[in-house]
Amino acid sequence: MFAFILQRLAQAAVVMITVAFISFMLFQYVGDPVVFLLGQDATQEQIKELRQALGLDQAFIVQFWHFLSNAAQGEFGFSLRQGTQVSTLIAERFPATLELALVAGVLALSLGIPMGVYAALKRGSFTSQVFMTLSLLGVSLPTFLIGILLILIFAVTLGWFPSFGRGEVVQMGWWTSGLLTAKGWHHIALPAVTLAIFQLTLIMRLVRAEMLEVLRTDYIKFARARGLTTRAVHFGHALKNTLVPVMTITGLQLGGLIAFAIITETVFQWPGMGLLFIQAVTFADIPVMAAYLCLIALIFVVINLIVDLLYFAVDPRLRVGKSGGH
Amino acid sequence: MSLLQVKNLVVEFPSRKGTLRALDNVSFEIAPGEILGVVGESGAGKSLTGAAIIGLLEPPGRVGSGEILLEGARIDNLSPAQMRVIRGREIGAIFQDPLTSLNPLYSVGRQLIETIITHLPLNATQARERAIQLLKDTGIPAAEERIDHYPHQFSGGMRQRVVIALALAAEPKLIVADEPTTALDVSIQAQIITLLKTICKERGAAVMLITHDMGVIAETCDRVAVMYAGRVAEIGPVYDVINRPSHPYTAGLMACIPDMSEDRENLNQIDGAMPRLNAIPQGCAFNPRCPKAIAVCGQKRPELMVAGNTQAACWLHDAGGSI
Amino acid sequence: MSEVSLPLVRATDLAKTFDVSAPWLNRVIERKPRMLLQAVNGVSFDIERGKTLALVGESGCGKSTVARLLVGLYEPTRGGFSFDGVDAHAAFKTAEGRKLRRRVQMVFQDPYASLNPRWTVGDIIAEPLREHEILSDDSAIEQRVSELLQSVGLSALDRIKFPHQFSGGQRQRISIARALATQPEFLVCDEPTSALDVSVQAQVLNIMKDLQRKHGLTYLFISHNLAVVRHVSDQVGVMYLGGLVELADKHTLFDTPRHPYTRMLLDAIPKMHDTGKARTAVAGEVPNPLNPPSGCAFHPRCPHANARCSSEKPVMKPIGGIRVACHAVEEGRI
Amino acid sequence: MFHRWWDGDVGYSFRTSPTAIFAAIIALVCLACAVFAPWIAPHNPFDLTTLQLDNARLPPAWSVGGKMEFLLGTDDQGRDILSALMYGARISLAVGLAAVALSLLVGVSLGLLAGFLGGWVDGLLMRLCDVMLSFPAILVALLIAGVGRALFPNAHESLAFGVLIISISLTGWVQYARTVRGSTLVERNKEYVQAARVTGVAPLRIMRKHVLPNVLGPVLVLATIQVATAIITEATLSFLGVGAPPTSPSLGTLIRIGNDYLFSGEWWITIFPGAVLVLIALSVNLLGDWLRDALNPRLR
Amino acid sequence: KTFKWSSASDIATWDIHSQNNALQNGIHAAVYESFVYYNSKTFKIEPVLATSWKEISPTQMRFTLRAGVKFHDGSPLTTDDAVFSIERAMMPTSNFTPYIQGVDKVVKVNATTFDVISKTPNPVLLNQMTELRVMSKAWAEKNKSVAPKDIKTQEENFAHRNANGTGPYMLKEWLPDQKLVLTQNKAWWGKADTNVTEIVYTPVKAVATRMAALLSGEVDLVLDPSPQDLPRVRANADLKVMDGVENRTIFFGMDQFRDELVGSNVKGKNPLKDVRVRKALYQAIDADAITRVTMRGLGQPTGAIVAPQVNGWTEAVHKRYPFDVAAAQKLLADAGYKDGFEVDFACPNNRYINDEQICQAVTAMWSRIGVKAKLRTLPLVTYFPMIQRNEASIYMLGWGVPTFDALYSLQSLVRTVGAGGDGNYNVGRYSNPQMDALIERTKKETDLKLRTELLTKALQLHNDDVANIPLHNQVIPWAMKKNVEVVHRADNRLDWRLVKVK
Ligand SMILES: Nc1ncnc2c1ncn2[C@@H]1O[C@H](COP(=O)(O)OP(=O)(O)OP(=O)(O)O)[C@@H](O)[C@H]1O
Ligand SMILES: Nc1ncnc2c1ncn2[C@@H]1O[C@H](COP(=O)(O)OP(=O)(O)OP(=O)(O)O)[C@@H](O)[C@H]1O
Ligand SMILES: [Mg+2]
Ligand SMILES: [Mg+2]
Repeated sequence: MFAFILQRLAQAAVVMITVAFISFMLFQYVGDPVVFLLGQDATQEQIKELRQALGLDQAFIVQFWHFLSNAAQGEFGFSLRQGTQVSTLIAERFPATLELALVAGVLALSLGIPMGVYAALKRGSFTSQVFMTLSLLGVSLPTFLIGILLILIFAVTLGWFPSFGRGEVVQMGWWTSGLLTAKGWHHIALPAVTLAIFQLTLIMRLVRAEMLEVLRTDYIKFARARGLTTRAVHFGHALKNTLVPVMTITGLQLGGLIAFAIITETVFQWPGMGLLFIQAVTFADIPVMAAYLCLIALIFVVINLIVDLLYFAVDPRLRVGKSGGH
Repeated sequence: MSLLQVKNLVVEFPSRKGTLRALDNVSFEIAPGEILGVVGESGAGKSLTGAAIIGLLEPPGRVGSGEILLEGARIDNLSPAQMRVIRGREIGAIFQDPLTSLNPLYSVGRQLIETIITHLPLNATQARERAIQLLKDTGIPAAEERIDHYPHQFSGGMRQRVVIALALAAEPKLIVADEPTTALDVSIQAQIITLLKTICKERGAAVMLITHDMGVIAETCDRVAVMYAGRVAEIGPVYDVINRPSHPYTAGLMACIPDMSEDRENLNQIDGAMPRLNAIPQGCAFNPRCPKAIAVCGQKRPELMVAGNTQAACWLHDAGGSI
Repeated sequence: MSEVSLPLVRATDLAKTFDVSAPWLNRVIERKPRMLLQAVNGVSFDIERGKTLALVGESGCGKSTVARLLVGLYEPTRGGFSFDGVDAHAAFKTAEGRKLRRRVQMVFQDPYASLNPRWTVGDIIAEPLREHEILSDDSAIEQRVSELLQSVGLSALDRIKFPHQFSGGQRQRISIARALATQPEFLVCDEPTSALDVSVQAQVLNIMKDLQRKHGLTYLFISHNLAVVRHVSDQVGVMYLGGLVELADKHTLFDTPRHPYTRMLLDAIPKMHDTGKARTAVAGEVPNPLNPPSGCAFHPRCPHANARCSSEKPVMKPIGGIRVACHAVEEGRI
Repeated sequence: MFHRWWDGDVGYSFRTSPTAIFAAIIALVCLACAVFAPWIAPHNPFDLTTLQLDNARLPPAWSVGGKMEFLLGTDDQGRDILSALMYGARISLAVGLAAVALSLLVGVSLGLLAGFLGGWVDGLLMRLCDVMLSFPAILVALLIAGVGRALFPNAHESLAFGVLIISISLTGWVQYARTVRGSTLVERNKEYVQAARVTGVAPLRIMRKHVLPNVLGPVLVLATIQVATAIITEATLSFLGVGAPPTSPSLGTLIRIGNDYLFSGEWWITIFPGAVLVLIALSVNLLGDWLRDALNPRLR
Repeated sequence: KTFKWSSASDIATWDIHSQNNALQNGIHAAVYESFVYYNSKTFKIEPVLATSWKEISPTQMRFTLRAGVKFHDGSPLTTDDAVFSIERAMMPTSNFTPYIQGVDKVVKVNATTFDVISKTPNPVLLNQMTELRVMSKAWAEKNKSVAPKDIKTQEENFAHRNANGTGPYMLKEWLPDQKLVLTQNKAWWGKADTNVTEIVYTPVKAVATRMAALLSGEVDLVLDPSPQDLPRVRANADLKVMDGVENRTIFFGMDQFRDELVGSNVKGKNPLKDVRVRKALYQAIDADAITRVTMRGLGQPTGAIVAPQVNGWTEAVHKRYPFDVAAAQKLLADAGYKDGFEVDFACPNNRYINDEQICQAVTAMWSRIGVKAKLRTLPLVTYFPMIQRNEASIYMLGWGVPTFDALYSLQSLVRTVGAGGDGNYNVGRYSNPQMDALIERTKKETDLKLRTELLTKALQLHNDDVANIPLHNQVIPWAMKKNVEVVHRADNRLDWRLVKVK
C-alpha cells in the first residue's frame, strides 16, 4: 500500500516534469510577450533589453531549468502580464474553478448515476430511451454552444440568471467562496449546468453500460436465486460493483471538468483558472501557462491517486490480506 | 406427493427467425428428499430447466406453456415479488462457477447474513450465529474467523462450500444445483459431491443435480433424467438408466464413456451432433443419429413411455404397438 | 517401425520457474522476497515413436507447462529435451528449428479459443502449409486442406465456413486437422477433450487413435480424466506439484498403483456401474505452489507420511519396472 | 461481402432499428452534401470573386428582406449560408475523419505493440498514455494548434488543416491504444495465437493477421463515436480561433463567426451551422451507439 | 448611484507608472489625477492639478499647483509630490517614457510652483503632461513603492494593489479579472457633474457575454460593444449607443523592400514596388461598402494616414482615391499584371474592430481585379512579432496618435528605418529620401505654423506615393443604458467627472 502510493507519487513526478517540459517547450512558439509589455511603439533596443532582463534570451534548457527548480518550491515566477506572483494569481483563481468544477461534478454525478442506473434497470422503457437520446444530444452539443444558448435563453430573454461572473463571494482566509450566498448560487447555476451537461451524459452512459454488464454476472444471478429483494440486488450488489470501474473514468472526468472549464469560464467570464489561462495564452504569458498546465497535471495525478486509494477501500481483492487459497 | 412437478414445460426464445423452443414438453417430478440427476450434452436444456424452476430465465427466454408446481402449488405464474419469496426460502440454487457466484466486494459473512435475514425471522446476531453454523456444517475450518473473509481469500473448493452454505441458508426444500463441480478439480469434486449429498440427506432437502458427468450421477442420484435437444429422452432410477438404458441415446451415451475396466481399441461413438434449436428434426429429435431408427421415428414425436423400470421417449417401447 | 533404442522424445530434468514477484518497489519497501513459482521441477521421461505418454494430475500441477515447454512456447529454466536425437530446445531458435517445428504440433484444450474466429477453416488449416512453404500453389493447398478435413471426418466443403459455424467437437477436429497439416510426428495434446461432452469426446478420441495407427503419430496426452487416459495411453506419468511422482506402463499403473497419490487419484474416479457407492475423495487441500511443503510435496495429504517424508524430497527411482518417487514405496512400507 | 453483412446479425439489427436507419440516413445525407458540395451547392463560398459585400447578412429567404437566391441567408461576407454549410461540413467531416484515421493508425499500432510485446515497451507506452491523459484534449489541441501556427506563420489553409488534424489525433490515439492493448492482452493468451506461435509464425505477422482483426471490434465502435468527438473538437478549436481559417470556414468557424451576431438578431449565421453540427454529431453518435450494441454478442 | 460598466480586459496594476496602457490609464485617471487633461468636450488642454503654466524659456516651463488638494489618505498635495511623481515616471522601471521624452529634470521652485526642464524645445510637453499623474510621496515612501513596479522587478509593491491619489474616486476593492470597485471621494477638491457614488468595473472577455450583460441589465455601459449588436442596442428602448471618431487610422502596409515577394507567383520582381500596383490595390477597395456593411457605419473612410484631430490633417489629404475597379484593372495592366498575381496577406484577428472581416472583404474585392491575396489571420500575440520580422507582404495596421501630432505617425510608419524610433513600424520598409527629409525638418522646426504645413506636405507625399493604403478611421461606439449620461472622448475613455446615472 505504502509502496503503491510511493510508486504513484514517483510516477506523478515524472508525469509532471514531462508536462512541464512539453508545455514549456511549446510555449516558446506561442508568441512573444515582450511585444505586449512594451507596446507597439517600442524600439528594438528596448525589446532586446527587456528580453535580457526577463531571461528570455537564455538558452531554452537554462530557462527550463530555472523554471523547474523554482516550480519545485511552488514558485512559478511572475506573470508577465500582471507582474504578480503566479502562485498568488493561481491561488486567487483556484477557488472559483474548484467550486465551479465541484458543483458541476456533484450535479453530473448526482444526476448521472441515478439516470444511468435507471436506464440500465429499465432497459428499453420509454423514459430510459429518452434519457439515452438526450444524453446523445449532450455529447453532440459543443460546450460553447450550450453556454451561449443558455445565456441567450436564461439571461437575456428570460432574465432569470445573471450572464456572467461569480456574484458575491465570501472571503475565508485565502479561500473565496461563492457558495455561501444566494447570489453566488444564482451566478453559478448557468456555468455549472453548462459544464455538467457533457460529463453528466458521459457518466450516465458509463453507469448504464457497466450496470448492464454487472447485471449479467453470475453473482447477481446467484443473489437473485437466493431470493434477495430486488432493491438489495440492484442497489446493494449491482450498484456497488458498477461503481468500481465507474470510479476510474469518473475520476478522469472530474479532472476533465477542471480542464473543460476553460471554455465555460470564457463564455461566462467566470474568474477561474481557465479564464486566467486563456488570457495568458492571448498575452503569451508563459509562466502562467506553464503553472496552469502543471497544476492541471497535478490535479489529474491527485485524482488518480485518490481513485486508486478508493479502490483499496471498496475492493477487498486489492487489500493485502491473509489469503486462504491461491 | 411429489415436491416438485414439472408438467409439459416449454421454454421459448423469440428470435428474428421465429420462436425457438429450447425446452419442449419437459415433464418430471422430484419427491421430497430425492436426488434427481439431469444429464445430457451441452445445450440439451439442462440449465434452462433449472432456471425455469427457480424463475430466473433470462429474457427474452420465457415459459411458453406447461406448469411448474411446488408442493402442488403452481409457481410458474407467480409475480416476480411472490417468486422472490420462494427463491432461497423454498428453492435454493447452486451454480457452476464458485468464483463468480459470490460478490467479490462483500465478505462471505455479509452475504450469508443478508440471505438469512431476508428469509428467516432472525436478528443480526442470530443470523450471524446461524451463518457460522452453516459454514461449519459445510466443512469450513475456523468458521468464526473465516466468516469475515472475502471470497477471493478462499480456494475454489471452499468457495463452492460457501455457495452451498448460501443455498442452504434458509433451509429450502429443493436445491437446484447446476453443474456444481464442473469448474473444480477432480479431487475436490468428490469432496463437494459428498458434502452436497450428506447435507441434503441430513436436512431432507431434495436436489436437482444438473451435470453432464455420468460418473457423478451414478454415485449420487436416486433417479436420473437424460435430456436431448430440449426434451427428456429417458427418466428412471439411476441404476436402470445406466446399466439397462432403454433409449438408444442413453445407450449410446453410456457406451461413449471410456470404461476403466475394459480395453478397447475404439470407443463406441454416436455419429453426428445434437441438432441446433432451429433445426430439430421431425419426429424423434434423435432419429437421424439413431442406429435403431424406424420409420415412425422420423414422423411422430414419441412421448415418455414405460420401458422396463424407466420411462423413455422412444417408439421402440411403444406399448400401444405402433411398430 | 521405430528403432527400439532411441525414443523420439526425451525430456531430461525439465524445469520451468515463473517469476511472480511483486514489482521491485513493493518488494523493497514491504520487504517481500522474490516469489518464484516452480511450475515444473525436474521432469524426465521418454516417449517411444508411435506411442502415447499421458500426463495426469490435479489442476495446477504443471501439465500444461510441460506441454508448452515441449512445443517451444516456453523456454525451460533448466534441463531440456531432445527430439529424434536433436536438442530441440536449442534447435527451435535456429533456422533448422523451423523444420523441427513442422514435426512437433499441438492441439489445445479449448475448441472455442483455439481457432481464430475471423479466419475461414480453410485459411486456418492452410496457415502452417504456407508458413512452412510446404505448398505454395493455391489449388494444391486447397487440395491438401480438403484431404485434411476429410481425414478428421469433416467435409471438404467446410473449408469456406467460419469456426463459429461448427460445434465444439467439430472445432476440435479442425484443430487436429491444422496440427496435422505439416505432417508432424509428435503431437502434444493438452486436454483436447476436457471441454467436450462424452459423446463428442468419443468421436475425437477415436479420430486421434485412428490417426496414430495410420501415421504412426507419437502423442503426449494431457488429461485429468483417468478413464480417458486409460483409453488412449501406453504410458502414464502422474504429476504432483510440478514433479513426476510415478511413471509407468498403463496397465501396471492402473492395476498396481504404487505412489499414494496415484492411489488416491484412482480411488477418486467415480464408479459408473456401482451406482450409489461413494468414492473416496482425496483428502485435504491442494497445496500452494508458491509455498510448497517441505520434503515430499504430497506428505501433508499422505496417509503414509513419516518424518522422512516431511524433510527429504524423494526422487524418481526405478522400482519394479516402473519409476516412482516415494520414500514409503522405496522403503517398502507400501 | 455486403450481402454477408446485410444478411448477418449486424445487418438484421440494423434493419430492425429505426434509430439506426434514421441516423444512417441523416449521416448519409450530410456526407453526400459534403462530398458533392461543389456540384450541388448553389454558390461557391470559397470563390471570393462572387462575394458581394452588399449581400452580407441577408436573412433566410422566407423572412423579410431575404432573397430566394440565398435560401438560408448570408453571412457577414455575403456568403450563401446554405453553400457555406455544405462546404463547411465537407471540411469538418474531412478533418474529423482524417483525425480519427490518424489516431486509429497510431493508437492501434501502439496498443498492439504494447499488448503483444509487454515488458518495458508496454510500460513505456502506458506511461506515455498516462501523460497524455493528464493533458486534457482541448489543451493539447490548443497548444499544438498554437505552436503549429507559430512555427509556420506563412502557412495557409492546407497547413492549418494539417495542424488541426494532428492536434486532434494527438489526444485521440490514447483511447485506441488503451482499448487495443486491453483486448490484445486477452487475445494474446488465446490458444489460436499460441497455435500460430507453435507453427512458427513470426510475431509481427501474428499481430497483424491474428490479433489485429480480433481486437478491432471495440475500436470500431470507439472510432465511430470519436468521429463525432473530433468534429466537435474541431468546432471548439475553431470557436477558440485556432481552427479552420475564415476564408474556408468549417462548421466550427461558421459558428464562431456567427456567434458575434447572435444577439444582434442575425441568428441564422450561427444557428444553421450549429444545427448541422449537432445533427452530424448526433447521427454519428447514434450510429456508434447502435453499432456498440449490435457488435456486442451478449446484447443480441 | 452605482455605475456598472464593462469592457474586455482588466487592468494589470494600480501602479500608475508601471504600464502604459490606454484602458488602464483611463481608469487610473479616476483615482490619480494628472497636471492637465484634455477637456472631454473640446479636447483642449485644461488645468487639473496644475492651475497655470508658463514658458520661462523654450526649454523651461513653470507650473503652479492647485491649492487645497488632499490625497485620499488626507494628506495635502505638495510640490514635493508633484516633483516626486514626475521623477517616478522617469525612473528606469517606469513605462511612461513616451510621456517624459525630452524631459531633462523637474525642479521645485517653491511651495506652489515647480519647473519642468527639457533638453530641447518641446512643443508637445503639455500634451505629455496629460498622462503624468500624481502620487503621494510620503505614502509611496512609507509603503515601499517609490519605484514603479515593472516586470523586471520581480516584486509586488504596495502601489500595485492599493492606490492613494487625489482624484474624484477612491479605490475600494480590486479582484483582478473579476471586479473593480471605486467609491466617491467626498473630499475631492473639484465639483463634479455626477451623481455616481460607486463605480463597479467588470471585465468580461467574451463579447457575446458582455453584450448579454448589458441586454440583461447587469451592467450600465459597455465600452467596447460588438458592432454587430449595435442595431439591436439601438432598437432597444432602454439602451442607446454613443459613438465618436477615434484617433486611430486603419491601413494596409505593403512590402516595398524585397526584390521578390515570399509566397507570390511573381518571380524576380516585387509588384508592390510599383506605385501603379499599389494604387490599383487602393482603388479596388470599396471603403464605403466596408464602412457601411462590415463596420455598420462605425468607420470614417479616409485617404490620410492620420485622423482629423491630428495636427497636419487637412480635407485634402483626407480625400480618397475613388473606388474604381476599371481604373484599378487598367493600372494593373499598365504595370504588366494584366492577369493579376498572388500575394501574401496577413491580418490580426483580435486587435481592431472587425479586423478579420475587413480583411476578408478586401480579399474578395482584390480578387475582382485578379489579385489573389492569400489571407492569413493571426491573434495579436503572434501577429505583431511576425510583421515586425517583415514577414508579411501586405499587412493590416491601425495607428493611433496619442500626441495628436502627425509626426508621431510619419516617423514610425514611413520614415526609412533608422535609429531612435525612426520607421519602427515601417514594416513594409517604404523608403523615400524626400519623405525622410521632410520628417527630419519637422522634427526640428519650432515655427508651429510652418511645421504644420510640413506635416501636411508629408501626408500628401504619402498619399501620392501610396506608401500605405489607408482605409478608415475607427469610430468607437459605446453602448449603454438610456439613463446613463457620459461624454464620448476621442481617446476612448470615460471622464469620471461627467458620468451620470438618472
Ligand atoms: N438467450 C438465449 N437465446 C437463444 N437461445 C438460448 C439462450 N439461452 C440458451 N439458449 C439455448 O437453449 C438451449 C439450452 O441451453 P442450456 O443452457 O439449458 O444448456 P445446458 O444443457 O445447460 O448446456 P451446458 O451443459 O453447456 O450448460 C441451448 O441450445 C442454447 O443455445
Ligand atoms: N505464465 C505463467 N506465469 C506464472 N505462473 C504460471 C504461468 N503459467 C502457469 N503458471 C503456474 O504454474 C503452475 C502450473 O500450471 P499449469 O498450467 O502447467 O497447470 P496444469 O496442470 O496444466 O493445470 P490445469 O489442469 O488447470 O490446466 C500453476 O500454479 C500456474 O499458476
Ligand atoms: Mg448449463
Ligand atoms: Mg492445463
